[in-house]
Amino acid sequence: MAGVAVSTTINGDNVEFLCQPDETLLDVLRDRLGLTGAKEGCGTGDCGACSIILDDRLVCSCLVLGAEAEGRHVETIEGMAHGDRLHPLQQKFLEHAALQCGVCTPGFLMAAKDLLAKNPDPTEEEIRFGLAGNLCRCTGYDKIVRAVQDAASVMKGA
Amino acid sequence: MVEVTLWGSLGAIAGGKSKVEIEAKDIRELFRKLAEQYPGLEPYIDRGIAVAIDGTIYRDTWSKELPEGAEIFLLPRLAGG
Amino acid sequence: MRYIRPLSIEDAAGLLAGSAGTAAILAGGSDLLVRMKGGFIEPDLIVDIKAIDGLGEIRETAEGFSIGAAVPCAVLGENTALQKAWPGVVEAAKLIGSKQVQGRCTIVGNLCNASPAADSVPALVAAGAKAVVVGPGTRRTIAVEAVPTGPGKTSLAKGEIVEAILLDSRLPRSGDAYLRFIPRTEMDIAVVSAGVNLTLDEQGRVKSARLALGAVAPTVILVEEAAEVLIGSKLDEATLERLAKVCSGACRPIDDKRGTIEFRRKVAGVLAKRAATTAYARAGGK
Amino acid sequence: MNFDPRYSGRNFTSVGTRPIRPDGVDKVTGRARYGADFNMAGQLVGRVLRSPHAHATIRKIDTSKAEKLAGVKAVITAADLPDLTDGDAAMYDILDNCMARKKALYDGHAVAAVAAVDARTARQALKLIEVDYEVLPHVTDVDEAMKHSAPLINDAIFTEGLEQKPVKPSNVTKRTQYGHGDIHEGFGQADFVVERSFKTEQTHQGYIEPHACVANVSSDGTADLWVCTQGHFVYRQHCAQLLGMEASKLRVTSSEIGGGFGGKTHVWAEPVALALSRKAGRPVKLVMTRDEVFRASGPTSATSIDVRIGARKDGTITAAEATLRYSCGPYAGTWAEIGAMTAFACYKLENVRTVGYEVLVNRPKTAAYRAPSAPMAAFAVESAVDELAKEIGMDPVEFRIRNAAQEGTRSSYGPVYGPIGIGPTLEAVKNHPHMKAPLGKNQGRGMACGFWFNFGGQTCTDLNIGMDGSVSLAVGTVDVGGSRASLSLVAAEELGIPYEQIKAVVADTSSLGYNDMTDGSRGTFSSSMATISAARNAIKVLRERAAQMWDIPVDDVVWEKGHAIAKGEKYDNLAALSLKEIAAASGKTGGPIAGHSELVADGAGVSFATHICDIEVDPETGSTRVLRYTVVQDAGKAVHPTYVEGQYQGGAAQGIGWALNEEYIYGKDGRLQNPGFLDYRIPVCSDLPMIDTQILEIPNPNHPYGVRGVGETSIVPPLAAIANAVSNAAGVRMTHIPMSPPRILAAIEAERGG
Repeated sequence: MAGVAVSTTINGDNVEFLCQPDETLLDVLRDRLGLTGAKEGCGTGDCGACSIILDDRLVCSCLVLGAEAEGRHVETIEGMAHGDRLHPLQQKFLEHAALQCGVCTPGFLMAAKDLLAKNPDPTEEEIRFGLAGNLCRCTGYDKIVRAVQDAASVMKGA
Repeated sequence: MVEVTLWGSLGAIAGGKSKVEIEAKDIRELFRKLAEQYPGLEPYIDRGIAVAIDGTIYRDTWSKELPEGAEIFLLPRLAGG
Repeated sequence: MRYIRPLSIEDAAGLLAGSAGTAAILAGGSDLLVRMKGGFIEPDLIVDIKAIDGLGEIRETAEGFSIGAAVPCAVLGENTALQKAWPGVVEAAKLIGSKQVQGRCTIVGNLCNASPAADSVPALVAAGAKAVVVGPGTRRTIAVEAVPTGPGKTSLAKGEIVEAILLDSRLPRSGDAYLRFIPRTEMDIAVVSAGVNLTLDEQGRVKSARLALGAVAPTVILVEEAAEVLIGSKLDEATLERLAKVCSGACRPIDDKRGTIEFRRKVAGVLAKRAATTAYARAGGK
Repeated sequence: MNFDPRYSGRNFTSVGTRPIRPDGVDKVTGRARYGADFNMAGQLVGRVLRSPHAHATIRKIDTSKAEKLAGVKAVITAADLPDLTDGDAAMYDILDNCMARKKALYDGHAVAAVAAVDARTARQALKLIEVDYEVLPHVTDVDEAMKHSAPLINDAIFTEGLEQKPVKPSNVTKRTQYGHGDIHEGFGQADFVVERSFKTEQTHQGYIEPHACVANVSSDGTADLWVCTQGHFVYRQHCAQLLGMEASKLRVTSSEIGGGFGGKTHVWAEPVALALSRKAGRPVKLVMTRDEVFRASGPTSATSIDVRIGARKDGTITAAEATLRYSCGPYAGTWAEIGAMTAFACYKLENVRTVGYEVLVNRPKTAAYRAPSAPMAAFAVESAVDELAKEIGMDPVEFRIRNAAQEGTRSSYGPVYGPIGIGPTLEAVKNHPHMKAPLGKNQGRGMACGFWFNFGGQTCTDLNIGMDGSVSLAVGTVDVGGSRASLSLVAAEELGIPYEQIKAVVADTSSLGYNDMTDGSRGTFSSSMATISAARNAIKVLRERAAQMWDIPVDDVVWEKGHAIAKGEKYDNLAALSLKEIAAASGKTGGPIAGHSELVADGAGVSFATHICDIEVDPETGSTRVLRYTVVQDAGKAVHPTYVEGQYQGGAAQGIGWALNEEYIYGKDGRLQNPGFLDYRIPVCSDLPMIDTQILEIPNPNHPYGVRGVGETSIVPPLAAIANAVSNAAGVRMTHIPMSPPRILAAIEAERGG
């Protein structure tokens, strides 16, 4: 099986890689590029732990082929902070203890970032439905929702 | 001398007794004498038995003393999540 | 295995027609990649249709709307004209999967995956939508309900691709609605669903109606008797009760992990009532 | 120095504050490394072949074709994991569960495994392994499995705990009994009796991170294992024993763990990964798919429970009885026994009897799941208690308060209680605004109580003071939800220094002495005790060093607020020495300063909770919505209150999922129908409201700060609280969990019809 050569942009950097035609973008990120922030919780798009932003759309990277990244812009959790300055969402997740085990956290942060980009002032209900594609088994979501609300108000003020 | 209460299933092995009197100063001696007097209990003790002394459960502390007149209760060891 | 991204629909059809082994069309991938992951399909050829010109667009024409096969469902929700004309179709499309899946999945994929529980299909059937089917050197337009023929099976021939879905422009006093039943509030497959599309006369009586049910038979079903019940009515209590009964009766459901026969029958009627009430209100009925 | 674990009231400086966790930044930036995030040079991909049959004899396994496939480096079967368990039945069961030996006992049971250069090759290799099965009749339902006609899962099982040893084998491994008094006499005194049967379906812990490990076995007999686990020391013991290795030569490193809830207290694929690595001579990474996680790891018991409770008109319970049947999967367990112990633990009862039956079924091995076995028993008992209150005409909270256990009450499982929190949680609920909030149409309110034991156990902690005065705290209990933060607070409290001066890490098995697992809500309880002990040992050294620096007797030196102080008028000219100053001089005063602690943390305090919830039911579809939820629980002492709240909320959310939608669904063929997050429906964000919490602090007398475990109790009341709310909203008593819409609608229709 011949590999597919892909040229793409990840977190603003030009990246080239070779992958198998059936290899998911998640596997490429994790196994070929060492970007293990996106997690595989299910591999079927049901848990959101592998969420990334692909050309301004939130997607599950387990449901995208690596080959599809050709010429596109990929954003992962690794690109969320600016240097050592955390994104307000990252900061608020820490302050609100919106994570326990933390394995779902990168996915939630990407989903929350996408949500606030499209709706800077969401209601609690909009946050809850906006994050419904991300499963968390530890927190009962309470502190996650509060962290997103708090981050939204900080980001509006900024 | 302490009075030791056995949980239901353990009592059956100790000849149907729910309470036994044992001369023991600590948990280690209690286990040793129980095994001597009721050989059927030995495998249970080997598998792990917890001892409640006045309501506090001890799992692995042989040296724990058994105060005179204390309520001693034997329980199975449990799994947690 | 090969991955190819053709630039024209003709090339895509040709690739599919000419493939020796298993060939799969990749648009949003939200069904295909799940089936690949589970080992249910190991395609020898994947044809990614997203680079084909025009397939990623919603076009508004004199006749109505043409929704390309590669348009993600999220884009349907962002198109205000479509949203205004066909709110039921859009709400159905927006119910497929999570936000993450919305950015990828397409209504054509939802249709061609041929699941009886597909969310957008009852709404499309109720809306009288059509599918543009392109094959090597052929092009035909068929009713969407003619595409799926059974669970996972379609009427499409080897090499055929659904290029677009067509929706008519709206007559005045029209409204549509879609409702599904799921145990959670999100992320589930419909246990039962109902799509309703109504046009009223000037007195507010139902002039024409189409009602489709999902997940109650091997394919989405168009319930003709339901339309008969609705036409001429103002959706009074008695009509809605009759509608529920007719819809429950039209079901041919199965017991499975998602629901029982009794549950599906009962809830099909309830959803039909509720969706009809919403569609009626959207059409301006009071 | 002898450590005194008894509670002594004190004012806290650090404990009770809410700082950011030390592992936080790594977790919000994607840098934290979980089970599957680790790689080794030359690593192979491991994959497991699993039985598609619920019950089948394995006649023969032919691996020759798989072995010949290019890129395959090792293929193993049970033959590569010889039985070294030496008559230890429990270890034999673990071994058999890791790799089926004679029979496949459930859909998903491992039968062979491969290690190959990549995932695709490994997948292909699995397809080339030929297993000759003789399919046997199976049984998956707990009640069916108890019938005499049921297929036998293990013909060597003769029920233990019966008065007469049975002559025939059965699927019931054990009968256990608890209680005291005379229930016949008690029921004789009752004016009202409620008797009901209940069922609960099997659920999974549902941790988002699948089991994952990297194993590297060297030909010199040493090995490394990187793994997500709740107890790396226990994993080391089990793996070493099953593979015939020396424990100290197997170094196990616990990765960050993406949820466990009890499911990562058992070894599953780790011995398989080690065996593959040993055979291949290369590192092997083995990561379960979600499908494998559901089919072959974790689940809790399915149950069938009968409850009978009697009470006098004045609301006093006179007798209580329960028979509990819990599925164990195909191996013996003590799940019904725990149910039997916990069932009536909230109440003060003169006459009580519970009987538990452990039942084998063709399902995956039952594993601990957060307060294992207690939620199902509480569901049955608390439903019946609610119904009884209604029959008597008493408010359900008042009825519970009247019968609540208190200090000095003989518990239903035997011992007499010390100071406990059931009464205070009920009083708090009675006075909570939630109880008085108005309800709308089709809405109902329910409440229920729950109990869990909490564990202690073997614990070892090292506290090392750097030359700059910063402190590294090495603990051996895996951090599943913020314990590095709470243990740092405890160290800061004891040493009298800022939280930020401390860095807590989870040490690997070669760097620290043995620790029991993070289970039974023991993590913070036990490791804080060991941390306090280690800190006190370090303070002793700090005082000695200060005495040296001042050249005065150590007995004249006391430790206060992070400083050594020379006590007495004659030392008035001596300025206090800070920890930093003492540390800086340590090279000259005797070398590194450290405090160590090895102890058995006993005396974990039992814990109680009472929950309130409001539910709306759609009477036409059976759909439910959780409108409001409140948790009141005794923490003993909340070290980091935010993470305590998190435990309360998380347990409640898992309980809500269990109550309403989560269940293992088996087909007639004995195969699991829903091994994925699509149809195994754990709550999503939009399913839940905010979950309000109220922390009560009734100090545990057996911990210096009064800490009790907090992790598990919160999952005990929700099943019953929601069942009571749904029953109140829908006007029909729900007896089958989960209360999925089809079950609720069927119950409503049956009530209407009847």
